[in-house]
This record gives sequence, C-alpha cells and structure tokens, in this order.
Amino acid sequence: MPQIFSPKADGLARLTIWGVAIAVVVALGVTFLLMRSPYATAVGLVRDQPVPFSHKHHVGGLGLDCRYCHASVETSAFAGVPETEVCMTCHSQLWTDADVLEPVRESWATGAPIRWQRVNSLPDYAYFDHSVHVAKGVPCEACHGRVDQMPLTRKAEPLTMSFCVDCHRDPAKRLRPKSAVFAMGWSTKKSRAELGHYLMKANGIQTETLTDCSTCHR
Amino acid sequence: MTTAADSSLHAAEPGSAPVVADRGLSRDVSDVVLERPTSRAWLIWALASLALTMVFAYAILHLFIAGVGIWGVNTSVVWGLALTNYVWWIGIGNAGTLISSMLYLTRQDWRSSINRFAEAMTLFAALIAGLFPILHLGRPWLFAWLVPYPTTMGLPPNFNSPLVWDFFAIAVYLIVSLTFWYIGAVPDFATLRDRARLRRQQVFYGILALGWRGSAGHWRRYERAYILIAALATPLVVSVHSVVGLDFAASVAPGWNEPIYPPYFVVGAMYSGFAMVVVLAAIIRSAFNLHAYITERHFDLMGKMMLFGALVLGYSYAMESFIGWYSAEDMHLSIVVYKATGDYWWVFWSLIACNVVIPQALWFPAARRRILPLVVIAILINIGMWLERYGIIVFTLSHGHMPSGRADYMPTVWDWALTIGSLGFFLLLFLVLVRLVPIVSMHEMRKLLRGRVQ
Amino acid sequence: MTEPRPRYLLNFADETALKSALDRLPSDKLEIVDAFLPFGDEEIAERIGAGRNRLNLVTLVGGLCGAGFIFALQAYSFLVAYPFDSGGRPSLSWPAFLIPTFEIGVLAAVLAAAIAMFRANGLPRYHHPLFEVPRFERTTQDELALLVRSLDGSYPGGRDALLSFGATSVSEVWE
Amino acid sequence: MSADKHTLVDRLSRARQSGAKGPSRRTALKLMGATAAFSSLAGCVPPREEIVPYVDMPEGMVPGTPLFYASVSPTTGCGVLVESHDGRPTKIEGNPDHPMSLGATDAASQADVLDLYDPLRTEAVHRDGDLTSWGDFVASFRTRVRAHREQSGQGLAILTGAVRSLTLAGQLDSLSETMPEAAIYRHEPISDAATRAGAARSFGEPALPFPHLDRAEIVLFLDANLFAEPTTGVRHARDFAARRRARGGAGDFNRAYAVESETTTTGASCDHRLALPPSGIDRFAHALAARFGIGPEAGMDSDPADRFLDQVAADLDGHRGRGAVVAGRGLPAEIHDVVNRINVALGNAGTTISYLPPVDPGLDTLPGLAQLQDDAFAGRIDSLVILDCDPIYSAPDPERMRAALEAVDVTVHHGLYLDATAKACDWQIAARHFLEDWSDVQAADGTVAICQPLTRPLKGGRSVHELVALMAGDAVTAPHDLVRRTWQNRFEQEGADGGSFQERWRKVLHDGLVPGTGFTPIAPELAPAPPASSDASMPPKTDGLEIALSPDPFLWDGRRAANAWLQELPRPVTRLVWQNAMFLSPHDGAALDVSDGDMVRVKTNGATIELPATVQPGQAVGAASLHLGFGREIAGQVQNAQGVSAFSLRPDTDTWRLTGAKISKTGDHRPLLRTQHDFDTPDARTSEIVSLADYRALGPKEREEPPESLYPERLDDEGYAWAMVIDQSACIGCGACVAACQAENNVPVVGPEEIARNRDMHWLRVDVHQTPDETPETRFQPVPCMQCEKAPCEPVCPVEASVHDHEGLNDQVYNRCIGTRFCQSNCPYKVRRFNFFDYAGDPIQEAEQTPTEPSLLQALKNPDVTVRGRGVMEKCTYCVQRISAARRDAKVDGRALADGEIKTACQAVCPTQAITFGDKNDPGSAVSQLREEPHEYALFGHLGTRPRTTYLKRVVNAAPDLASDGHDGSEESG
Repeated sequence: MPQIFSPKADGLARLTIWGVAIAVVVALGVTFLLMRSPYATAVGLVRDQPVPFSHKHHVGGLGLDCRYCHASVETSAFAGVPETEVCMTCHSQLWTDADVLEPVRESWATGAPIRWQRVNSLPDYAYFDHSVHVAKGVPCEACHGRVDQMPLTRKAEPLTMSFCVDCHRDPAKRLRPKSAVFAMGWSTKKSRAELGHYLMKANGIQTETLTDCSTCHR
Repeated sequence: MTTAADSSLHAAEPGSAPVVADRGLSRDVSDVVLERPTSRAWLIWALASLALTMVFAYAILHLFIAGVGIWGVNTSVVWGLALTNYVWWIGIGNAGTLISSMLYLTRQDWRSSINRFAEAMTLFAALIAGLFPILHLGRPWLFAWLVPYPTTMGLPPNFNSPLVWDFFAIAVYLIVSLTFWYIGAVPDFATLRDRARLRRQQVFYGILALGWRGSAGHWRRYERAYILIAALATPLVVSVHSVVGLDFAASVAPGWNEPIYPPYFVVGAMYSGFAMVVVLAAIIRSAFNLHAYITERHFDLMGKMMLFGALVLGYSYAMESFIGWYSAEDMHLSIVVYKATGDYWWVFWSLIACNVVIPQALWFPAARRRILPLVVIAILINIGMWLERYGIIVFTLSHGHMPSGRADYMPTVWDWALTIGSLGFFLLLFLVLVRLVPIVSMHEMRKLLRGRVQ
Repeated sequence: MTEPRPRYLLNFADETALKSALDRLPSDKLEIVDAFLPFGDEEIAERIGAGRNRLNLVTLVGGLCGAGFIFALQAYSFLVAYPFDSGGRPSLSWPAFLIPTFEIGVLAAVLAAAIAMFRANGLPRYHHPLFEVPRFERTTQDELALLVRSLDGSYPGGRDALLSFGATSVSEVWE
Repeated sequence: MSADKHTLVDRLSRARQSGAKGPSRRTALKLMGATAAFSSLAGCVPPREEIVPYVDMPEGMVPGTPLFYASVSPTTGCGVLVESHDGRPTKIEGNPDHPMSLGATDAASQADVLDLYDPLRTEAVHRDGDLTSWGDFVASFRTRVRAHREQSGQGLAILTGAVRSLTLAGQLDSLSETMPEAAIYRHEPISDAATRAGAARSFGEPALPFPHLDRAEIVLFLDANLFAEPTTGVRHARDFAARRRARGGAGDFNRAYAVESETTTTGASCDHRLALPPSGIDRFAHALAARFGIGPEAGMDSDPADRFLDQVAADLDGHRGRGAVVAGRGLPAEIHDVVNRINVALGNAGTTISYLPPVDPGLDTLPGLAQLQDDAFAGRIDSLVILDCDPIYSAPDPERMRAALEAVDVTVHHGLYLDATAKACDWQIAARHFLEDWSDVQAADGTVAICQPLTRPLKGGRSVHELVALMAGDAVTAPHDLVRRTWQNRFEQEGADGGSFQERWRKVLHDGLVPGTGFTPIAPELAPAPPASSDASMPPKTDGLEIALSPDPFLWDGRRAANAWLQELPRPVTRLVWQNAMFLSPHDGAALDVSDGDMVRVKTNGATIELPATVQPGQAVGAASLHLGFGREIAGQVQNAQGVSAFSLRPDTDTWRLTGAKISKTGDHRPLLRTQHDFDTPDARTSEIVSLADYRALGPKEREEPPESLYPERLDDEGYAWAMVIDQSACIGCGACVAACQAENNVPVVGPEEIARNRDMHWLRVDVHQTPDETPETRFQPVPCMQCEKAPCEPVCPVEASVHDHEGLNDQVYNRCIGTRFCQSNCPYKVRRFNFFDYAGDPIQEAEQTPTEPSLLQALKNPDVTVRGRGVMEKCTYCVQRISAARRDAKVDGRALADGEIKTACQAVCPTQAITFGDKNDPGSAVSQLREEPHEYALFGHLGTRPRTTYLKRVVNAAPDLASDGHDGSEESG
C-alpha cells in the first residue's frame, strides 16, 4: 500500500493544530485589545467643525472659564453648547473680519444655528448629568482631558461603560475641591489619597449606589 | 490488493446472524460509506428533508428580520414552540450519549450496534436544540453576552440564571458528545482509509483517522480514554437534562416549581431518545440491509427500556398531581385541575395516552420484537413527549398566579415552520452522515464477535 | 544513527495464531516492537508491554483544573468584577456556581483525556513506514500483526522462517 | 433602543409592520431647540451626531431641563401644567391650584399631548381637499363676509359645540351685535339638556347640580357615572375618596349607593349597587321620592330592589342635609326634577349640592342641528362656518346632515382633523391644538384658566379666535391679543385692586387661572311642581331590551377617536380596547343566545348597526348598554375598524334611551379585544376586602411575616428604600394612572391586531376582580411592578438586565436585555411587557421613518426615558427618571430628599390620591405610615417575593340590612 500522505503531512498537521490554537488565542487577544484601543473607542477623534474652534486658544491662551460658554453645566444634565449670541459677545468686536468666523456671523445674521459635530457622545440609553458630577467635584478634565491643549476638540477618554464604572467605584482618585473643578492641569501638594478620602466625605459620596444600573440607565 | 485467500478467512454469509465474519463486517459497513449505493428511497428522503431544511432556513431568516412577534407568543405565554422544541430536541439528544456511555459502563455489549448512530443523533439533536434558545431571544445577535468574556462593559453573565447553566450544559454537552463520537469513530476511519480505493476517500478518511495504526499500545490508551470519557459523559448527560429541568423548577411559577423536575426530565429525555433511536434503527436497518448487526434482540431490549421509561414517567405524572393535592397550595392544585380540564385538556390527555397508556403494549414480547408495532409506539412516544414539553410551557404560562394575566397561546404558521423545519434539518444531517461515516462501530463489533467466530 | 535493520511485519489470521506466535517467538533473537489489531485487546498489549499510561491522573487533574478555574471565575465575577444583587442572592452564591463548575470540570477532563490519549499515541501521524507495507492495511480490518525486529542485524532464515510462527504473511519494513 | 435603531433588521421590521397601516406623509419637526440628527457610518467611528445650539436662547431656558407651563384643556376646562423639554411639550399634569383639577387629571387629558403630534391632524388650509393657503382663504372669505355684513349677517351661519371660552363667547356676541341676522347654532352631541331642563323645572332656570361629595355622608348615584365626567369627574372623585380613607383603625366613611344599568367606575366604587334597566331607575327615583312625600306612593317590583330602596330611604332620611342624590345625564328631565325635589326636601340642596349655571348658556338658548338642517334646506344659509365639530358623524341622521351641507353655498370647516364633515365642506381649515393656541376656558365651576401655547403651530393651524375675528370684521386678529383684550377689559371693569394689568396678567399666566371667576350657585328655590301625570310618574315596563347609550369615558363624543393611547386604554370594568360592544346581562345573553364576541344587529329609528356583544355580569337584566364615540372617520380612515358609531340610532341629539329596538344575533363571531380575560377572583389573596366594622375592630398592624428566606438580607436600612402603597378603597378604576404612565414612560401603542394576540404594553394595569355572583362586586386593583425585594425575575435573567439596586428598585436595563423573556415567565404578577415587534416605531400611526427625517411623534418622547427597541423587555420602574432627577437635584443642593418630593406619574395623576410613594426607611414618610396600616397586604405575599408595592384592602361601609345580599362581599373577607 503506498503512503497516502507524504512525510510533510505530519509537519503540516502539527502546524495546523498549533496554528489554529495560537490563532484563536491571538484573535481573542487582538479583539480584547482592539475593543479598548482608539480604533473602537474613538479616543483622539477629531471632527470637521463648521468653525475650527480652538479650546487651546480660548481656554489655554485667553483663560476663559468653561462656564462662560458651557453655561448650564452646573444646573443641567446638558452642559450647554454656546448660542451664537455668546460667540458674538466677543466676536462682534474681535476678529470681525476673520474668514473662519464667517459661519458665526452668518448664523447671527440669518438666525440659522451653527451645526456642530458631536465629539463626546454617549449612547442614548446612558444618562449622564453634568450638574451632579460638577457639584460633587468631578473635574471636567476627568472625561474631557486637557482641552486647554486641544487646538481642535478631540475625544480624550474612551467613555466606555468600564471607564464610567471605574470612576463610580472609586471616584476618590479623581475628585477635586470645588474651586478646581474647572481648572486644567490642576495638581495638589497634599496626598492625593487623603484629599480624595476627605472629598468623598465632604461631598457625601456613597459609592454603594453609584454602580446601581439605575444610576445611568432608565 | 485483496485476494481470494484473504476473503476466505472466516468467511460466512452476511446476514446469517449471529455468525458474522470480521471481513464481512468491515465490508458490509464500509461499503455503505465507500460505495454509496444511492437508493431511490434515500433520494426521496433527502430531497424531502432538504425542502424542509429550506423551510427551516426561511423561517429563521424571517424571524431575524421581523422579530419574535411572528410567533404566537404573547404577554402571558412568553414562551412557545421554540422552547418546546428546545426541550424536546435536547431530550432526544440525550439518548445517544446515554446509550453509548451508560450501556458501555454497564457492559451491555449489544449497544455496539446502535451506539454510533445514536451518538450522531445526539450530536445533531443537541445542535438543533442549541439553536432554539438563541432563535427564541428577542435580540439573538447579543447571544454572546451569556459567555463570560472580558467586555468593555465589565459585566459578567449572571451565573445564578438557569439560562446560563443551560448555556454551559449544552455547549459542554455538544463538545463532549462530539469528542466522544469522534474518538469512537477514529479506528473505523482507519478501516475506511484502508479500504478506500479512491484517492479522495483515502485522503478524507486518512485525515480523519489521524494515522491510526491499531497498535496494541494505541488501543490500550484508547480504551482507557474511552472509558474515562464514558464515565464522565454519563453524569454529564444526567446533568444536562437536569439543568433543563431547572429552567422550570427554579422558578416560582405554579406547576414548574417542583423538585421532581430534574429527574423527571432526565427520564423523559432517555425515554424520547430511545424512541427516536428505535425509529432511526429501523430505518437504517432496512435501508442499508444491516439486519445482521441490528437484530430483533436489539429492538427487544430497547422496547424494554421504553417500557421502563413509560412506567417511570407514569409515576412522575402521578406524583405531580399527587403533590399538587398534597401540598394543599391552592394555586398548585388549580394548575393540576387546569391541566386535566382547562383550555389544553386535550394536550394533557394525549400525552398521557402516548407516553403512559399505549407503551404498556410493550409488556408483550410480540410488540417489542416486531418492527412495525414498535416503531409506531416509538413515534407515538415522540409525539407524546413533544406534547408533554408543550404542555409544561403552556399549562403554567397560560394559568399563572394572576387571574388577569391568563391568556391562551396559539402557535402561528411560523412556529410550525420552525418545528417541522427542524425535523427536516435533522433528517438531512442524518441522511448525509450515514453516507460519510460508518453507522455501526466496526471495531466494537469485531471485538464483540470475535469470541463467537472461534 | 545505527545502520538500518529490517523489521518484519507478521500478519496473523486471528487472535489465537498471534498469541501462540507470541509464545513461540525467540525473545533472544527477536524483539517484539509492536502488535497491530483491528480491535483493542488488553492481554496482547500487556504481553508486549505496550500502552501503559497515566490517563486516569491526567483526566483527574484536567477536570479539577477546569472546575477550579470556572469556580474562581464565577466568584471573581460576582465578588470583584461587578457585585450585584440578583433577586437577593448572596454574591458568593456557590450552589448556583456548582453547575457551571461541574460542566466545565467535565469538559476539561474529557478534553484532557482525549488530548492526552492522542499525544501519548503519537497521533496524528499521517506518514508512517508501516503504511508502505501492503499487508498492513488488513490490520484495520480482519488481521492481526506483530512487528518484530531482529536483535542482531538480520533474522536467520528471513521471511520464510518467520512464517513458521503461524503468520499468514511476512513483510519487511524499512525505516 | 437608539443603539439598535438603525440596524437593517429593525428597519426591515418596521417596513413590514407598517406595510398596511397609516399614512406615510410626514413633516420634519423644526424645533428651535437643540435637536440631534443621526446618520450612520460604517466602521468603528461613532455615528455622526450634531449639536445645534440656539442662535439666541429664550430667557429662562436651561437646555436639558424641562419647564412647566400652566394651561388648560378646552375639553375638560381643568387647569393643567404642561412639561416641556427644550420646546417640546411631552407630558400633562394637573394644576394643583385649579379647583376642578387639584393636581390631577382624568385619563383622557393625559393623552391630549399625543394629539399635538398626531400625524393624522390636518394641515394648514385646504380647499376641496387641495392644499391652499390662509391668505387665499382670507381673500376669498373676506369679501363674502363683507357681503353678509352689509345685509346685517343674513345668510351667514356658524355652528359650534359648547363654547367654553369667554373670549370666543364674547367674539360671537359682538358678531351677533354687528350682524343680528347671522345665525349661530349649537351642537353638543353629549349634552346635559335633560339635567338643565330638570333644573329649569325645579328652580325656574337651567342649572347643573354640583354635588360636594366630601360633605355628603350618604350618596345615591342614579345612573350617574359622575367620575367619568370630563369636566367635573376629577374633582368629584377626589371629594368622594376623601370620605373613604381608612387610616389608623379609624375611617370617616360615607356610604354610597348606586342604581345603574351598566357597571360604571362610579357604581363599582359604591358600597351597594343595584342593577336596573333605565325604566327601572326612573321607577326607583319615583319610589324614593314617594318616601319623602313627593309624588304618589310607589314601590319596586322585586324584593332586592325594595330592600335596597328601604335602606337608601332610611339612610337618606337619617342624614338630612348630609346626603346627596345625584342623577345622571341619561335620565329624563322629569326625573331630574324629582331628584332635585328630593334633595330640597332632605335639605341637601344648597348644602351638599350646589346648583351652578351652565358654562355655555347658548346651549339652552340657541337653535340646534335640526334647526340648522331646516334652515339649510329652506335656503336661509349661504355661508356656514363649522367650528370644531363633526355633525355628520354625531348627527342622528348623517345623510340628512350631509344633504344640508350640500344645500349651503359655501361651507367652511375649522377643526383638528379631516373628518367626514370637513370632507363635505368646501374649505378645510386646520385648527390649533390647545398647546399651540391662546385661549381662555371656563371650568364647570366657572373658574377660568388661560390657555397658552407651548409651541408654534406644528401643522400651520389657525386659531378659532382669529377665524371668528375675521368674520366679525375685528381689527384685532392675533389670538394672544384677543384673549388679552378680553381680560384687560374685564380687569378694568373690576377695578384696579389687583395692581397693573401687566402684573395681574403675568400672575394669571403663571398660576394658570383667573382668581375670582368661580360661579355663584343659584338659590335652590323650588318652583311649583308640575302636575305629574300618572304614566309619567310610573313609567310602564317595556317589552324587550331597553338600550342605554352613554359616552365612552375616553373618546367621549368621538373627539378623541384619533387618539391611539385612548383607543388602547382599557375601559374600566370591561377592559375592552379599540372597540365598543353591546353589554348584555348573563340573563339576556342567554335569552338571545349570544356570548362574548358574538355579533348582534341592532335596528331602530331606521338605522342598523352591527357590533359584538359582551356578556357582563352586573349588567341590569333588560338593559343593553352601548357606548358612543367609536367608529368616527378621520383622514379617510375609520378610527377603529372594530368600533361602531351608535349615534345614528338616536332619533335626536338629546336621547339616551332607546326602546323597541330589534336586537338579533347575526351568527358572526369576532373575538373581543380586551386586555383581561379572566375576571374571577379565585382566592382572597388577589383583592381582599374588609368591612368598615371589621376594619375598625382590627388591632394595630401585626406584620404578616413573609416566608423565611434562605438568603441573607441584602437591602439594609441605610439610604432610601422606595416603596408604594395603593389604597384600593380609593381606587375608582378610572385608568388615569395607566394613561399617565404611558405618557411619562414612552409606552408604545401596539394596535388592535397585537391586542388580539394578547400583547399589550401598559406598564401599569388596573385589574378588575369580580366576585362570581349574579350581582358581582367589582374591585379595582392597579398593578404596577411590585419591585420585589426577592424578585423572581432577577436570578433568571442570564445577563443581569433585570437586577436590583441598593434603593430596592428592580431595575430593568433595556440596553442589556437580550430578550429571553424568562423574567416575565417567572413573574407571578405578570407586570413585564415585551417588544415583540418594534412598537416604539409606532406601527399604528407611523409608516417608514428615516433617520434623517425624524417623525413628529418622536418629539413626543420623554427624553429622560429610553425608547425601547424590538426584542427588549420593559416594565414599571417607579418612574426611576423622576427619582433620579430629584436625587440629582438634591445632591447638587447637598440635601436629603424630602417626603413627597418625588411623585410617580401614576401617583401625580390619580384623581383620588390612591397611590402613595416614598421612602420606607423614613419612619415619618407617608408610605411608611401606610405600610403600618392594619389592612395593608402584599399581593401573593406567601410567595416570599417581598413586594415593595403593597395594597390597602378595600374597606366597604356596608349597610347592615343589605350586608346579607352579598353585594358587599363581607363574607368573603378572611
């Protein structure tokens, strides 16, 4: 009886078995990493905006407070995106001829709103409330990153469920005194752990209910 | 290659049971696969089952596009035929491994004739059974959330849920059954490899045989592994249907919340499984002329097993009703009365007839040894067991605690399409399989027969 | 590498013939390398000293590892990864965990047994010198065979002498 | 769920669902506020979403935070507060300051907000069905009106329903002044004519009796379904329930009797109910009057009725000045007269009953539909303007009405819908929904509330005030100016005590009502009794079935027929949806050989209708009841193919009873569309009752310990622990809670086909339990999610979509749900609801919907509640969005939540305040105290589920002499 398989077949068989095994492990690993990578979470995402608004210039350079434009951040779930009127408060005086500001002037003139492209987006079934986070000392920077260093707004954090839950379990490491909530790049000389512990107490934050599903989903 | 001298060894007429020559055995069984005599009957069956498979596929496609609303399920009876079929198929899927492993452990040699296709039946039935819980989901594409894997949500599945237990039980059962079946078939693949004369058959079976050489050492390790797996598979089978029973027993619904469910489900599974094996055995035996290997004695023994099942089930039904009365819990009693006299009284009485009353005919040897009555009884048992599962779901769900929440259930054409279609798919898989894999375990038959030859 | 020495495959028509040959083969001249059977036979394996294994232990260890892993995973999931209240069940609801533990334990044990068996048997092995031997194919059907090796170069009398031990055929096997 | 909203699968399903239903026309909602437009992109880049800020934000607005505006519903006259999210009105609440609301609304008012976004509403102006413009209409109509004006209005006619707006009334008055020859007609299909006429007989002027049920100790309802009245029902229910609160072992209880044909919410809420056919009710009224020396001596003809009469008479006699006899609109004027005289004789008139002048005196003084038809045929009408009524639908003879319209030269229809009348008219002008319009509406007690718009007209509708101003040749046409002018004039007449007009006006708008506008009751001074003819006082027993007509409690006269929420809102007692049916007593059902769903043919007054019958235990023998308001044609569709209009059976618009009708079985069968099939109470666990005497004998609460659990306690006494207690003594089964829940929680409508498959979506249902007697006792039990502490639904969910939170809520996480439905199969209360199809796509009213063009109905959705997609289980959440909002507000302020700060939607709307919600860990909270009540119980508490929703048993103040009848069910307790 002649051999059905050539001597190479054994090598091939071993290669297949190990290959499949390794491929499965690698595929799982790659998927695991990919789901946490910017590819899936869109960290670093920048969108074309009608006006190339620079937080770097306005916040980092001019030192505008976040609340000047995002006015409802302390009172509403929605932080608020400035009305054309807010832009025009300054830009009716400054850079009145700048080409990049043409859409703003046009909006002001015609009454047609500026259509911004959302960068930080949560699914509709996740309910996030800016006001309560701000009130409890969660800084803007925790989710939005160093916007004072962003010439164009980009997504700074993955904003996945684990990202949220991570902080809801242990907010202490991110909490700041209320005066520093809107600050960028703030740091403290005190012990971070001690400060966090103190703020948790002072703000009456109980983590127990923070990981309840109904906290964010309803 | 073969010579006249070779075949003269221990030659005997095939079919003149019980004296069967080794060589004749290998040839008889292998030829079914290698020569593939395509009978008209096979073609008709294959085409019919292919058509039903298309129905199955279309019913699934439509389900995914339109949603489970196409079924008759409603706010009260949230489960319907999908889960009836699931329990029924998993029940059938239990028998193969049960026959194979349990009878193997108890050294019931006669199992060798039937274990191979019974295991295949298990595989296919479990495969189809496993489909139904997924199909029945409102959002089947999220099925993967039952698997514990690291998600970006950071959420594990709920290990308290009987459905997660189900998932583990069925997935494990499928893998173990496949392993068990495949390991059992490896030496036979070697036989086919060596008997094959066509290159593609040699390669095909050669790959499957893994280079099996039948060395004494191979055999020794092989048999050790086989008995270990059999010993593990037996409790696994019991656990699988117990877990299915827990889907119901772990609830608070009247009529489900009963500790008898797990054992009663296991017996029911074995019962319907044996009935299905009888039907398949009868078909295979006549289709491939394997009267020598699947004998009347086999049918007789399986008939006795079914009779045993009928008695245990009868006892279970009686206990269910008795406990309903004995517990003095009015809802419990109410459901017992509802079963027998309510909207679905015909289901209840039909299942009693099919599962308990009619199988009593098996007390008579004539009913066990003659194929026709036995097959008729087996088919009735399968129908009865399907009705039992249907009843388990609709009795309780249409008659819950809340009077205002009581509503009827009426399956729609899509429910039936999926039910009938799954039967077709099962048949198709089986019909294809019998032409690819030896349907009787040759190496076990050889071992069984060698004593008689000498 | 030593110089190639021929090995002989002795085919037997049945078990009796093979067993009597085993009794008669001169062990000082011939080494019984292996036996090939169409069915398992513990006695022959024992006589030629083949196939001893520790599958029982491997299976046990495999099963325990699988069960331990899944139990630990469940406990980790509920105690650490995301503790939650499901119908008032305790976080470490071990009775519920036992079912996946059992299932995965069985799975791991079965896979351990299967993989260990194939590994110990050196399978898959698609190319093998024995497959060159035409008569070898009968060993998966209706004949039994012994593979013997002469201890000193070549067996006196060669094939014909070997036939006298009751073999129906003798084939030379070259590495 | 929006995450899945745009998957191919769902879109396909939507297409499939909408294949046969609904118009496909849609309009993009152009909101000034922030809206998000979606478009999907392949790959991992998140979908593009836009943020569209205001150019110039209105004052006082905070994006993402709802605002409440006071307004008023023109149908009910009850003040409302409307919740608006970024310019989108989404929810209506009652105005606590308004005397007819006191913070609650009826069920139908909850659904008003759906009409605002209804895609079926007609748009702008059409001429003979073709779209044209308001400008064209004005150009064409102005010359015509000018011509009429020159002839002092000759040939001009206006048809309206009841006029509840003072501004409109004033406009019509001034129009009549300038054009004295112009004819103004009234057509109110559901009229109080007999009630007013009865008062006119008794007191010499038309009036409507207004019982103060909080003052009455003995109440007798004579065919009076008072709680279902749109204008006064909410207040009556509140007053009634105030006298039925069993608390702390005591209870200041009234005793209520009802004599009625059909089981109504009012009758079912009484302690004793006697079922009589209409003629029997008349007889009962006369017999009762006779006991107090009014009219000839009479008795009833059966023993139970006699005993009932004896007891009622004795009770009323024993509580002179503290009782009330109330007669329903279906009774003839002479019975109203008799009842008024009884109340005067007992000293109830003026103390427990006020007699109020009708809101629209025109109903008594102006000609009606019959006159209009005659005038039209006589050629006396050249131009007819119909203001928001549908006479072709509601006229006794639709064909005559249609012919009358054809006989008129130019007809103009002003209304919300393109109904049969609009189609028969030359001009169709879209009216404004009240949430788009300025107006002022007078409630039944006279209180005027200002209706202010929350959005611009979504369909380009025109205000009725503007249209009438155009006819009157008024220089002012803007509705705001017209309404403002009315009040400026009035305030000026009243004098300047209230400060400047601007200040007063601002306050009126803010508060939602004009103070001091309530009616002064008329003095109940009896006119001499008209000579009673013997046959009038004792109506003869008629042969055959008497048909009793009544308005559907939700659709009323059909004006809300297009409202899918109301069509699908289970009717009290019968739990029928999407259809009306003929109610027969079991006795009459057997005599006609019909059972539930058998079709019957009704022939009378030259009209024939066919509709299914339902055999209702509790229905009076000899009476067949039928509801009006169904079967109206709107936008070319009959609004509910299953419902049938019964208006055509009436000989005239004031007739409520039909005798001599031929009722026969057709042989067809059509299964009834209802959301409950089994009404029996199998055991005491579901809806036990307790008699008042037994209740008073109950000691302090000995908590019935739930069965032992093997599991440790996971919920502790720290933090909030939400709980709800529902008082079954107070519940009248009106269904307002169900409608409020639907509006608050984006609960979809499924349509009659799905209802027929037993798939309803209401998170909260009002179960009806009836004792299996011949004269059954009906009990209502609202069933929301029980929020079990040991919830059976949770451990069976494989993915923790159903899971407990630390405050005791049984969370349902829609985005996690994979749709196994195991939770519902394991829920003993069956409170969970499954999206078998993509119901949120609204298959009833919507066709295909593209992501770039959001449908108008999407704007109705409460943005704080996830819209559930196909294949997802949903259920009552205790309005977790309200809990969360209140909790976040409290957290921002750094304080704890106060008791009563959170009101669930069902609680807020409940007219009888039967629902209490709060923190059970706070021993001072209302809910904690109710949980200590001796008659508090858990539904199926023996199952060990430990529900957080518990009930107070219905306490019945049975009359001792009638208790043995089984009406009160006191034997069944225990």
